[in-house]
Amino acid sequence: MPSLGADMEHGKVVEWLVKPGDYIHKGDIVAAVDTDKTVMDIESFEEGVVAEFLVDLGDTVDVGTPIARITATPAELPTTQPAPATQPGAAGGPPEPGAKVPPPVRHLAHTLGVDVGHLSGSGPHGEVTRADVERAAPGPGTQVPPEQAGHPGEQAEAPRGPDEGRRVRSSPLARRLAAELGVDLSAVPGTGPGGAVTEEDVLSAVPPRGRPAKEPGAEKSADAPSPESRPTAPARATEPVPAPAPRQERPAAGGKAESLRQAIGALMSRSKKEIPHYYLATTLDLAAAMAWMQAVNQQRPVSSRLVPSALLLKATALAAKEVPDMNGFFTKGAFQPSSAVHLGVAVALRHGGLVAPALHDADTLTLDELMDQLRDLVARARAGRLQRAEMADPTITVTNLGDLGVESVYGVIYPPQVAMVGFGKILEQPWAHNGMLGIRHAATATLSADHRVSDGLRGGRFLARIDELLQTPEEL
Amino acid sequence: MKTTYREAMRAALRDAMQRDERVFLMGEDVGSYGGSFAVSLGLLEEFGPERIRDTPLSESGFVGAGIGAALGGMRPVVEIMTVNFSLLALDQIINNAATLLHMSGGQFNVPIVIRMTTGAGRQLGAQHSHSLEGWYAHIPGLRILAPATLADARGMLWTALQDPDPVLIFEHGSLYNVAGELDDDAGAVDIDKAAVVRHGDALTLITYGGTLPLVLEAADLLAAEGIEADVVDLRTLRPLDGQTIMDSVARTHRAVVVDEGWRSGSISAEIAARICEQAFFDLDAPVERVCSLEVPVPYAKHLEQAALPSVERVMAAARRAVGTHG
Amino acid sequence: MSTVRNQVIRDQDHALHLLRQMVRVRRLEEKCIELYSAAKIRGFLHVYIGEEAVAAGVMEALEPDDAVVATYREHGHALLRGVSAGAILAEMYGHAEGCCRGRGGSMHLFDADARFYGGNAIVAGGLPLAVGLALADRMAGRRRVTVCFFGEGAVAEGEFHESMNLAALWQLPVLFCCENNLYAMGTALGRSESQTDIALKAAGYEISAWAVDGMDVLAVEEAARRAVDAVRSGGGPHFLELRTYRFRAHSMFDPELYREKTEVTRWMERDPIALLQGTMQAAGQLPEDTWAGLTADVDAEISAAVGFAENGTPEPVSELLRFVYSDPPDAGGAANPGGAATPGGGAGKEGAAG
Amino acid sequence: MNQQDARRAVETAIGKVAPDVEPGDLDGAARLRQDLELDSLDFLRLVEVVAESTGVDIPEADYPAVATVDGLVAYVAGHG
Repeated sequence: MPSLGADMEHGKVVEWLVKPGDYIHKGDIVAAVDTDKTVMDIESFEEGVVAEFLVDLGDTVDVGTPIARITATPAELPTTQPAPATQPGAAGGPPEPGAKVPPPVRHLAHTLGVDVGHLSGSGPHGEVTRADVERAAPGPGTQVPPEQAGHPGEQAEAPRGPDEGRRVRSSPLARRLAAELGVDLSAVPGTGPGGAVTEEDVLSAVPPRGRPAKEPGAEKSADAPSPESRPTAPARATEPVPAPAPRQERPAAGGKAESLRQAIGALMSRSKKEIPHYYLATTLDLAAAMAWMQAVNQQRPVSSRLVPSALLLKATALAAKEVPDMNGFFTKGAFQPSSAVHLGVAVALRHGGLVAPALHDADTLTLDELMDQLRDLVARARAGRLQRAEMADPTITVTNLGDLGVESVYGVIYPPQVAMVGFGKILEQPWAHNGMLGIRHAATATLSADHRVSDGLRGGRFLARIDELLQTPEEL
Repeated sequence: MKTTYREAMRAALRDAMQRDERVFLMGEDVGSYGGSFAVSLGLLEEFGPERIRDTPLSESGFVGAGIGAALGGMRPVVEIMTVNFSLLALDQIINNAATLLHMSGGQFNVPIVIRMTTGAGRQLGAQHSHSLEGWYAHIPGLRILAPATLADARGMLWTALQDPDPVLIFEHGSLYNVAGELDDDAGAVDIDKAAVVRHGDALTLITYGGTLPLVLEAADLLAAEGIEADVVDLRTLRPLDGQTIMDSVARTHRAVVVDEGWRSGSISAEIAARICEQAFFDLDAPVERVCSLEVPVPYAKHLEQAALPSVERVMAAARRAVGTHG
Repeated sequence: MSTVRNQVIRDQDHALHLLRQMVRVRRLEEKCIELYSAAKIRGFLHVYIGEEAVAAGVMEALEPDDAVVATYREHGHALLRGVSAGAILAEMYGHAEGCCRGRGGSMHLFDADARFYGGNAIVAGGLPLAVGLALADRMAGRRRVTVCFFGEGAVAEGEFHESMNLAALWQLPVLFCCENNLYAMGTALGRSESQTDIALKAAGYEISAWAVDGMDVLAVEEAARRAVDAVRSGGGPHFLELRTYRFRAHSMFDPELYREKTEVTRWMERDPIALLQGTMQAAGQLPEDTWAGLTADVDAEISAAVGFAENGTPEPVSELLRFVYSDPPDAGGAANPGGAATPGGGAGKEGAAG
Repeated sequence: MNQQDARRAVETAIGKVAPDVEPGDLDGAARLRQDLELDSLDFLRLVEVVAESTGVDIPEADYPAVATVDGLVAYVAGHG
C-alpha cells in the first residue's frame, strides 16, 4: 500500500486492475485505492507475474502493508501460504504495542489528562475512540476550562475579586519573603490590589529585630536569591527519576499483553519449524572479571556502578564481531552477515511477555556507554516506548536469566537472526587449577545457532572467544 | 551639534553610501521627490539615480528585488514608505528574506536593510496609522530595530548594514521633527542591547520608539509624586534584551510596558510573559500594560488621542503598580 | 512516432548529450515517485516528467556563473544546473547530506556553487528575486544573465506584473522563461487568464518574447541561445513562452479530475525524449547499443544517488537553530550573533523556541 | 536511623523500582531478587534510590546482607 501523501496513514483497495497470473511492467496501473480524501490509481514499481492478492477488496490496511505478491517468473505460481510476519512489531506484523489513537482523540485525552498509552481501544482494530477516553477521564469535576476569549474591545480585564477563605492572596515576592522570614501570611493584613499581601505588608509584620536592613537607594534586596540563581519558574523539584510506567493490573483477557503473547508464540513456533538449531554450552571462568568489576565499583558512586551482565554483553558483542557466522540475518534462503553488531537484549516485561530490542553497535561501546544504554533500553522497553528501529534489527540476541537463579538457558533463535546466547546464574563453583582445589565465580554460557549457517566448530570457537575476552576484563 | 531625528537618519544614509559603494537606497519617491518624509532629501543630487533609485508602486516587486540584489552581492537599503504598505510585501519579507538562509541550509544569507515609518498620532486615519513592528518581531530570521533617539537614528543604520541577515528599522512618524544635541563625531551604535535612560527604584517603565518621549514625560511627573521610575528604551524588539529588563524588574519589583501596538498579541504581551517567566519571584504587583485601544485608529484628534497610549494612562498604570499608598 | 523537424542534427555528440540530460531528469523523477510511495520522501512532490526539454534546452545556453531562479517543480532544473542527484535525493530524505542539509526538501533545492537560487514555493515569489539579482549585476557592471523559470499560473500574480515592469523599466539582464503546461494545479489556462497568449502579454512591457515548442529540445535550445545572448549583450530582459505539458499529476496527491486522460495520451505522443530519439534514429545517429549504454549509465547514476540518500544521516537536532541567523564570523557553531543567546530568546536561559 | 523510618524509606524505594508491588502487603521475608523479580539492573536501581533517600551506601560486598526486605531495612537502620 503506497503512501500517496504525507498525511495518509491507511488505504483501501477498491478495485483490482490486474489479476493473478498477469505479467506486469514497472509503471503499470495495478489497482485503485480509496484514501480518506479520494480514489487514486496506484502503479507497480516491480516487474513480474502477479502471484496472489494479500488483501481483499474493501480491507483498510496501513500504508506499507503488502497488498499483492509478484514473483519473478510465471513458473513460481502460488504454492506457499501467505507471507508470515517477520518480526514482532515490524510493519504489517501483529499490531504494535500501544493501540492506534487518531489525532482528535489524542487531543481530547491530552486536555482531560488521560494517558492513552495504556488504553485498550474499543474501536476497529483496537483503535482508541472518544468514548474510551471520556470513560477513562479522572472524576466528573474536571471539565475542560472554557477558552478565555479576550473580550474584544475590553481594555483590561478587571482582576478577579478576592476569593474568600482558602488561599491567601499575596504577591510572589511577599510569599518568598514571608517564607524566608518565617512570617505566617494568613496573619498579615494585605494592602495590595484586591487585599493582596505585599512586600511592605510582610516587612511591617516582622518584629523589628528580624527585619533586614532596608538601605536607601538602589538596594539589591539582600535576602532575594542572587539574580543569577533566579529560578526561571517557580522552584520545581528536580525532575523525578522517571519511574517505570504505572502498571496495569494483570490483564484478565485480551488487551496488549495478550496480543504480544500471541506474537511471541507465532515467532517462536516459526523459528522452531524453520531453523535447524544446534546447542552448545561451556562454563565461563569469571574470577578475573568479577574481581576487576568489584574493584572498579568500589571507587565509583552507586549511580555509575557496573553489573556483571554489562561485561558479558560486551564480550559477546566483541566475539560476534570476530565470528561473523553468528551475526546477521538468514533471509530468502541465504545468510547475510552483518558488518555491525546490533546486540539484542532479551527484556522480560513486568506483567509477562518478552521483547529483545537492540543495543546498536554494541561492540564499539565502552562499558560505561553500554551500561547507560542498557539501563535506558530496559526502562523504555518496560514502558512500551521502544522505537521501531530498535525492535527491528538486532543481529544477534542474548538472554540472561541468571538473576532468577537459572543456571543454564537454551534460547530459541529470533528469526531472521542466526544465533542466540544464553547466560546463567553466576555461582561460586569448586574449581581445580593446576592441582589445587579452589572456589571461583563462574557461569554457564550457552549458544543456540542455526546449522544452515554455522556448525559446532564455529559455535565452539565463538563461546571460547567469549570466555577468553572475559579473562582480560580491563580491555572490554 | 543641533540636529533633528530626520537629519540624523539622512546623515547615516549619506555616511553609509560614501563608505561602501555596494550600498544604495531604493523606494517610492526617495529620489526626485526627496523622500515622503524628506529623509533622503538631496541624496539624489549627490549620488545619482542609480544609487538613489525611485521605484514604481510595486512594494512586493521592489522589496523582492532588494532581496535579490542582496543575494547578488549588493547592500541595499529599501525604504517602504510606511509599515502600512509593507503588508503588500509581507510574503517577500517573511517567505524569502527571513527564510532563505535556513531553507538553503546556510548557503544564502540576505544582507538587506528595510526602513519603514510607523505609528499613529497624526490624524492619518486607520490605513495610515498602524504600529506593526511587534508582528515583525515574531519572525525568526529578522532583526527588528526601533531607534527612538537621535544617536540611534544616526548610529543604527551602519551596524545594521554590517549584519549579514535582514534588519528592519522602524522610524515612528512623530519622531522625525524631534530636535536635540548630537556629538559631531556620532557614529555606529550597538543594536543588541536595551538602554536604561532614567534611573529609579519604585518601578520599571519599559517602552521603545515613538512612545519613549511620553514615557519620559510621565516619569518626570511621577517623580514629583515621589515615585522614581527606571525607564528602559528597548531599542531592539528582536532579539529582546531580556537581561536589561530582568535586572531592572529585580530591583524595582514592578513593571509597566508601554506599546503603541494593540494589546492582544502585541510585543508588550511577549515582554510581560517573559517577566512572569523569568522574574516571577521578584514581582510585588501584576505587570501592567499601556497599549492602543483595540480599535481602528480614528481620524478625529480627540478620538485618536483617546485610543493611543498617553502620559495620563502611563501614570495611572504606574500608580496601580506601585500600590495606592505610593 | 513523429520526429522533430527532420533537419539533420549538426553535431551528434551534442544531440546525445541533450538526450542523456533529459533521460537523467526522467529517471530521477520516476525514482522520486517510487520513493514517495515507499514513504521515504514526505511532504509535497511535484515532478517534471514531460517538460524535460525546457530545462535541458535552456541550461545549454547558460554560462557557469549565470544565475537560475526556479519554482517548486525544480528537481530537473537543479540536476541539469549541476546539483548532484545524490544531494537532491538526500535532501528529500531530510538528511544532512542533502543540498540544504534537510531543511529545504523537494520544493526548496538551493546550491550556491551553481548559483541556483532554488525552489520557490510561493507562486511568482521568485520573480522579484530574479529581478534583484539582475539589478545587482547591472549595477556592478557584470556581464551575467539571470534566468527565471515559472509556470503560466504565476502570470496571474501581481508580482508577475511588478517584476516584468521593473525589469523592462531598468533594462535588467533577466530572461523570463514561462513553462506553460496549460494547468495551474487544477485550473486550466483558459479558466484563469483573459488573455491566454502569454508571449503577447510580454509585449505590453516592451519586452521581446517568443513562443517555443517546449517538447522539442532543439527548438528550445536555439531560442534560449538567441535570447540569452541578446540579454547578455545589453539587449534588456527577454521572455520565452515554452509550450509544454506535464504527463503526471500536479503533485503526488492529485487525482487529476480536471483533465481528460485522452488529452494526456495525445501529448505523450510528443514525449520530448521519444521525439529526439526518433530524430536521431532517423539520421542514423543513435545505434541500439548507444541508447542501451546511455540508459544503463543513467540508471547507475540514479541508483548510486538512492544509495547515497539511504546512507544519509539525519541532521542533528542540536543544529536545529543554526542558519536562522548567520553564524558569527569568529565562532563556528554559535547559533546566532548578538549578545542575547538566542534572538527573541531573551536572557540566555531558554532557546528561541522556549 | 530508627527501624520505622528505615522501613518507610525502603518501601518507597521499592515502590519506585517496582511500582506493581503493593508496599502495604510487603512481606518482610520476601527475597528482593527472586520473589520481587528484581533483576540486576532493578537491584542496582534500588540500591541507588536507597542511597539517595537515606544516604546509606551499600557496597557490593554487602549485597548478600540485603537479600530480603527485612535484611535491607535492618541494614539501613543500622547504617543510617
